[in-house]
Amino acid sequence: MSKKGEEIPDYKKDKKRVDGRKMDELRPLSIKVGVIPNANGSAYVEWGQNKVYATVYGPREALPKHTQNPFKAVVKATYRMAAFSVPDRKNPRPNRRDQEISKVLSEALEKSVFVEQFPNTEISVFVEVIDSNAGSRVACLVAASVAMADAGIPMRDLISATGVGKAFNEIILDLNKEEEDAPDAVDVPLGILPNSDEIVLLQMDGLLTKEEWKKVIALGIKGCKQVYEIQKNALKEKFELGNVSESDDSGNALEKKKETGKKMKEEKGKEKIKERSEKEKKVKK
Amino acid sequence: MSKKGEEIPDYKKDKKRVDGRKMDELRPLSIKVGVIPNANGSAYVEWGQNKVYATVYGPREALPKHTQNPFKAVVKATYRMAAFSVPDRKNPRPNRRDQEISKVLSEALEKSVFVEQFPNTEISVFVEVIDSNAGSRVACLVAASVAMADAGIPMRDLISATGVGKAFNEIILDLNKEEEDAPDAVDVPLGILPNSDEIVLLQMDGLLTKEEWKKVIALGIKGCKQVYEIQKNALKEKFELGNVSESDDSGNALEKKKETGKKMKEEKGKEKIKERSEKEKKVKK
Amino acid sequence: MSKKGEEIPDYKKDKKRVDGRKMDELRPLSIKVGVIPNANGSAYVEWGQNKVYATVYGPREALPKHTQNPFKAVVKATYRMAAFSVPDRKNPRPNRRDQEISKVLSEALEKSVFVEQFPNTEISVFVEVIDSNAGSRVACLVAASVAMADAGIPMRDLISATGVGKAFNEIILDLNKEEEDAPDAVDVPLGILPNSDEIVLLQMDGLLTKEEWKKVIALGIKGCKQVYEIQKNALKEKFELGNVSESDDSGNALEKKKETGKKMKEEKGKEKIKERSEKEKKVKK
Amino acid sequence: MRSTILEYEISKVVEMAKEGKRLDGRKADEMRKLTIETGFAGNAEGSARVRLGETEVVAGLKMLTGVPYPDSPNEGSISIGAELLPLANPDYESGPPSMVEVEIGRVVDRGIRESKAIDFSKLCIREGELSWIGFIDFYAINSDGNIFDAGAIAALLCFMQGKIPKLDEKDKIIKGEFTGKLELKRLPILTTFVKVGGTILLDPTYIEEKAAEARFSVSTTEDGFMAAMQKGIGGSFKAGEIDEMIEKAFEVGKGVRAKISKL
Amino acid sequence: MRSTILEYEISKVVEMAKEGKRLDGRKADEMRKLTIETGFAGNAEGSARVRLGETEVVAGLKMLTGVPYPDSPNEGSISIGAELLPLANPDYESGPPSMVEVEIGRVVDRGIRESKAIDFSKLCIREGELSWIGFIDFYAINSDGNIFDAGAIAALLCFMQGKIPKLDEKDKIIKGEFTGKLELKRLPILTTFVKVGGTILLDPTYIEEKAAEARFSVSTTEDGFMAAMQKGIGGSFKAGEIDEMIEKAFEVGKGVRAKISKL
Amino acid sequence: MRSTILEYEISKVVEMAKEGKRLDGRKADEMRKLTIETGFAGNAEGSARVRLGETEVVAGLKMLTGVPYPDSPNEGSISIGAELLPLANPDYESGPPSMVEVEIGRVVDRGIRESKAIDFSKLCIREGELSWIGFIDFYAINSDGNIFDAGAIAALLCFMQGKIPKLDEKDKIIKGEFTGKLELKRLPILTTFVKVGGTILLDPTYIEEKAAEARFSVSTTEDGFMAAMQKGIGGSFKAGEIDEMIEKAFEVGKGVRAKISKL
Repeated sequence: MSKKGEEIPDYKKDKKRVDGRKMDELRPLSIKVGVIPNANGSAYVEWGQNKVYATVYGPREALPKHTQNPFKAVVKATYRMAAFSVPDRKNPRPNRRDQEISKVLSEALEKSVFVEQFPNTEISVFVEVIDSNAGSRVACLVAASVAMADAGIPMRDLISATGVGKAFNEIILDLNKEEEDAPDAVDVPLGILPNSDEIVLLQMDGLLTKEEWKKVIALGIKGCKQVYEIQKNALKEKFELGNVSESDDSGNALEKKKETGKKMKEEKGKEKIKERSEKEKKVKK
Repeated sequence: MSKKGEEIPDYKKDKKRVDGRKMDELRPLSIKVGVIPNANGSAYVEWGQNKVYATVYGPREALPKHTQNPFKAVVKATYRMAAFSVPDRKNPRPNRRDQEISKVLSEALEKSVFVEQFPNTEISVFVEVIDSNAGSRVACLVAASVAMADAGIPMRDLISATGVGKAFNEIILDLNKEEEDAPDAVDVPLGILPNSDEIVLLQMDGLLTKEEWKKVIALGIKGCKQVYEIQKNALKEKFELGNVSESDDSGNALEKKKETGKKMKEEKGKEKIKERSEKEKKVKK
Repeated sequence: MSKKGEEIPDYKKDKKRVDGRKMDELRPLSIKVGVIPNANGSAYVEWGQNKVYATVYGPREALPKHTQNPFKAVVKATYRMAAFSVPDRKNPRPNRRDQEISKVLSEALEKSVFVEQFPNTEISVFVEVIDSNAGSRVACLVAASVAMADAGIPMRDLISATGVGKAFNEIILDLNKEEEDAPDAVDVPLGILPNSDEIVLLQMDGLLTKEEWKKVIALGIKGCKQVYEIQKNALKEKFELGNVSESDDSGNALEKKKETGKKMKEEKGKEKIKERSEKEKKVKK
Repeated sequence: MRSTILEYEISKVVEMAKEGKRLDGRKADEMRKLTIETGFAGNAEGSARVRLGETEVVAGLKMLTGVPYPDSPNEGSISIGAELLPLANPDYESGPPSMVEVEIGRVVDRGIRESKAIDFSKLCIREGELSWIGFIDFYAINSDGNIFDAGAIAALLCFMQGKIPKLDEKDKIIKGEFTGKLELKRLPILTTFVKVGGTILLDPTYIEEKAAEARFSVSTTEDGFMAAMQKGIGGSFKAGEIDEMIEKAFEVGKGVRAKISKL
Repeated sequence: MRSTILEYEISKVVEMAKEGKRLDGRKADEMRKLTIETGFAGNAEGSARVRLGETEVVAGLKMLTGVPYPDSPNEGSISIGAELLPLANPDYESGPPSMVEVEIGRVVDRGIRESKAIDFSKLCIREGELSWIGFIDFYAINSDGNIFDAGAIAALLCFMQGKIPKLDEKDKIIKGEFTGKLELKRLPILTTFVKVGGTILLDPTYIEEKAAEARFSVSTTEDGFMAAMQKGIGGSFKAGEIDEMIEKAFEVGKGVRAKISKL
Repeated sequence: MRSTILEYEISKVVEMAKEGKRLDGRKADEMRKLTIETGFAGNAEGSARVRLGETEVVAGLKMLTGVPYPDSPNEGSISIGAELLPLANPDYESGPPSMVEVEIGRVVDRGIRESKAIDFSKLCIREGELSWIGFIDFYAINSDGNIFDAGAIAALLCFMQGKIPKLDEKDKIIKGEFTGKLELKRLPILTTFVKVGGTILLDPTYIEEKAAEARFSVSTTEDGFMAAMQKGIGGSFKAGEIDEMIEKAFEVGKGVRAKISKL
């Protein structure tokens, strides 16, 4: 909701956004990999005002047993917001929005992972928002996917994600809160596998024509690719590949490094599963 | 509570009820059998303004295992009201009334079924009220018993049920909401096995003398028998026994037909149990 | 909170307390043993206005299985207050205070029992407060420990407990509600093994200097020893040791008696465990 | 699943009942010893401890203020709840109210409420704005069957003592000061039977409840009314059996009433 | 774990889908028969029963008053929830709303809310003080897939009937009296697809949902807008596939709208 | 049940502790490196990230308005809660607050509350009508033991920043505008010890907590007071051991206070 008494901006006319960005410009995005020593993989993302942690535990034996799938690993993401991460204090109990986001994140992540390699296991992903300002779910997906790579879990591709949509009469990338509250706001959380442009996360709220949609999806995919570069750099930094030039075949180098990391972790992972199988259920804290 | 400013009726004097019925007259009752394809047995009942669905699933392996009884099937009825089925929106969470009704319905149904034939199983009965106006629990019991027959579960007898009691100075059958709110209202939900007059559901609220009680129970049993006829007809319709005359030995014919249906379903049931035993727990939706 | 308009007492000056007690005097304390026939051990304690029941069930197989400890019995105390036991009606749902007290009571009791003798079992302790006025948790610990002895569970020692602390400018024993609400109130629930002075329960709220602390702990230990005598007498009464003189070696006699009781109960206990092992889970009421 | 020992005891109870006998030597229509004690809870506006044989129940009353229901703006209300403490029986578990607890609480509540023993209009403080709600909570302390009747007597005893707190000018309750007492127009007594092996047994023990085919409770008053009935458990009764139990319940009610009204 | 039979059926559905065929003989882009019925619930301010093949859903509207949100003091609101009754499918269980139910409810809610079909400012009674909230609850009665679209149509039908209750001088709802009706500016229709064996299937059955790699729902309006989208399940779509489904959804929406707007 | 590896590590920790040694090379009475960071959360009225070795905790403060308690009409209040996120340790699980979380939250709360560091009367807005409640929620992000002390420091840092929001004429909080700050009269520091193999260890790691027989926490202030104590886990302490720990805690408190008061 734009504040009363203020004039509503018109981006078509103004040529720049309320926070000074260009229409196709992301907010500042930084990613740190491996920030949580206890986890198999982790990442911390600051994206505009959003600040989120993501961890990956697993693959570990899925418990209780009836949740096991004999054909693949179950990817279970849990999205939560700290009580102080929103303007009004958030009730600590997960609400319907938390549950829906957990579900769509789980489903998006599943596609990016070779789940077939780990039957009967669960890959647990926890994302925690400690500050927010529009776009926390895509920030979480970006963090979770990097954490998944950090955990050395064999992946088809990273997931790159961004918000995209419409506000103040223009198609724009990465809406902030003020834009999300515009009278004509359309918000599209979008997540793709950047090497194949497969869409794994897609939601939309607000009124959009077919023509506008085509612009939105094109801009969104373009934005995801920018995010992808930042994700790759963050992973490189963690795995000390600073010497590989980004422009030529960084992707491959990254892949190679990830291969190595993967193998190590995989073995660690398998051992872990064995260990866990001995227990009936993990010790309740 | 009768509305203020209005004169309170006196049925002894008026000789007819607020909705024009005679003292011993049921509200219009219609029963449809087999309305829910997914279920092993089902029924839909409209009784006055009440509208209820009932389904039967099972006998199926009782889970978790500690709920199994090695001597008999557990009959577990669950009574719920749709949020919009009452004048004020009902909170979706089951309340104490829902739980008590679920309990007395389960207990009433148990007596009507040869539970000994299916040890370690559960027969799950779900009843859902989608519109109501006094007497929804007996409508549910009537629907559930017909659904049980539809499921081909071996039964000692159908259960026929009705409300009965007192209002506005007279003993009456099948109270509606206005009567239930009379200053001298007594409400007696009654369910019997109509071929043996065994009482399987009985509750009472309100002040009644022993003499009045005798009239109430006699009228109630009479009402149940009327309900029984409608139940039998509904089952006949489902099993296409339209050609059997109701007056002579419809009961037997129904029994015979039910036999056949029963046998089919029983085998289906057993298969089902086997199937389920392979699973540890049914897949959570 | 002392009532408005009233003068705040000064114990240093007054030399006696609001209820007439001396600074180091307990409120009247009475203990009855074996009051709940269904339990393996039980006690009823009246301490000032506090009235509490305690029961012990077990050692019995710990369920669900993942709660079992292969090296020792798990002691699980559950502290609850009846809705009418406090000035304002208490919500029946256990609150955070109930949970914390349950935890510290469990941990205190564990030290007093030879838990190593009963691997994979649970010793369930339930304490119920039916009236209260400051100090209900220590009353419960006193009752629970006596109930534990009554159950014949092999014990290192009884636990004796009392409140101690500061109010109205003086270090005092066994604070009542008015004292707990003093402006300078400090409340220290204290529980010890009286034969070794080992501290098994200790909490403190309020401002206390190191010098005051030394006085508090000394007075508290002294108070616990008085409680110990009453506990021993209550147990003696139960086991009809009325003829043993208290002054000489009552402790030993009690030990002896407890030995006997213990042996009986132990065997009963083992049988119980066997019995329970046959079930997957105890029948839900 | 039930243990073998329990199964054995149950079958014994059934066999004995067929001959009109009971494990504890009582006659089929004999009640256990009833002992009562009141006023133990200093924080309650009424409290009672009731023993029926080895069954022990404690109950307390808290009077709270609330806003009257829109459809009865000049009435207060009551609320009665039962809790089967894990303290009271190794079969009981902690957790949200079980269906058994819900049923006991509701039957005891209706037995009193429907008798119109308490004039709800006297619980009104200011029409449409403020009224009293009498909360009774009762707890099984030792459970040897028939928590229904023990709880109903305990609840009734609480209401009989029922003190009405004084309110200050801001409608806050002043602790320890009272303006009067609840008045009871009737003393409804709940009486419970089970059918075991075809025989009707009054005031069942825990093992008799386990052995029972069917259960029946009825609340009776001194002026010849029944105020609530409840059939429970998976069996059935004939109308004649119901009549017999009603007859007996009036007799039992008279005895219990004589005992409690002396207080 | 899923049973062998289910696994077999799923693999059959996948095989058929690869050739553009379906178990029930439909074409890939063919919808099941839609039947609708309204106004059955006397206690509701709008009610509907929707059948989509063997899938059956009932929905009802209750209009309640509430305090407006601080940041929109002159607006009312709506709330839509889905419940998959254990009645409707042997796989469904009782309990708090599952994630599946939450997602269905929220997608149906957004499909209507975001279309701005309902002018929330018309639901304001007194600015900052009192406004209407339209609660829709819908229930799966028989579930054979695509509860999304059946529920969305049922919810929309309820709003189309939506009666606004009359209030007395104390802002209490007067039962059975109404001041007017809700007005809908648009009729948004939710349309759901799944991808099975690489083929897009419209209006999936339960077994097709089980066999699906990915799901996509989009709400379309008569004036050329999309109002909500949701991709679900663990697979992916290409942008071109999304475009195709959008195209088809507008066509389906037109047909459904024609049918329901006759009421 | 605990895994064999864990059991092995625990026994090693116990053996080392008997000789006054620790797995990470620290002395028995040595604290891990403390690093702090504040103000990261734009939506909070105070926020802090505290690291104690590998343990990381984040905390935030939200100031909300509420009605004062009847027995303290001219006071506001605080509320502190701990959450051990499943993010932070493979042993942690989602769900309602566990007993461990409840205990941590309550001990941290009392350590600050009972020190009277915050003058609750300054949180009153209008007597008997409106007051401030300061909600602190802290979360374990990586848990390597001693969440107690890390959380207590983080909570204290939040209060030290504590901005008091401005209210509009309708008592609604105006986002981003503030009238002042919380004032702290003391800086109470919680200090936690465990006893392992008979040796007292300051600032325990996760594995040391697992190996511990008993735990003790005490909150100390700059003016020589202790404000809260808590003994935990199933062992015992002698009075002399308590005295030693108190002595050490005052020393630790001084160091931590010097560090945080620089902010």
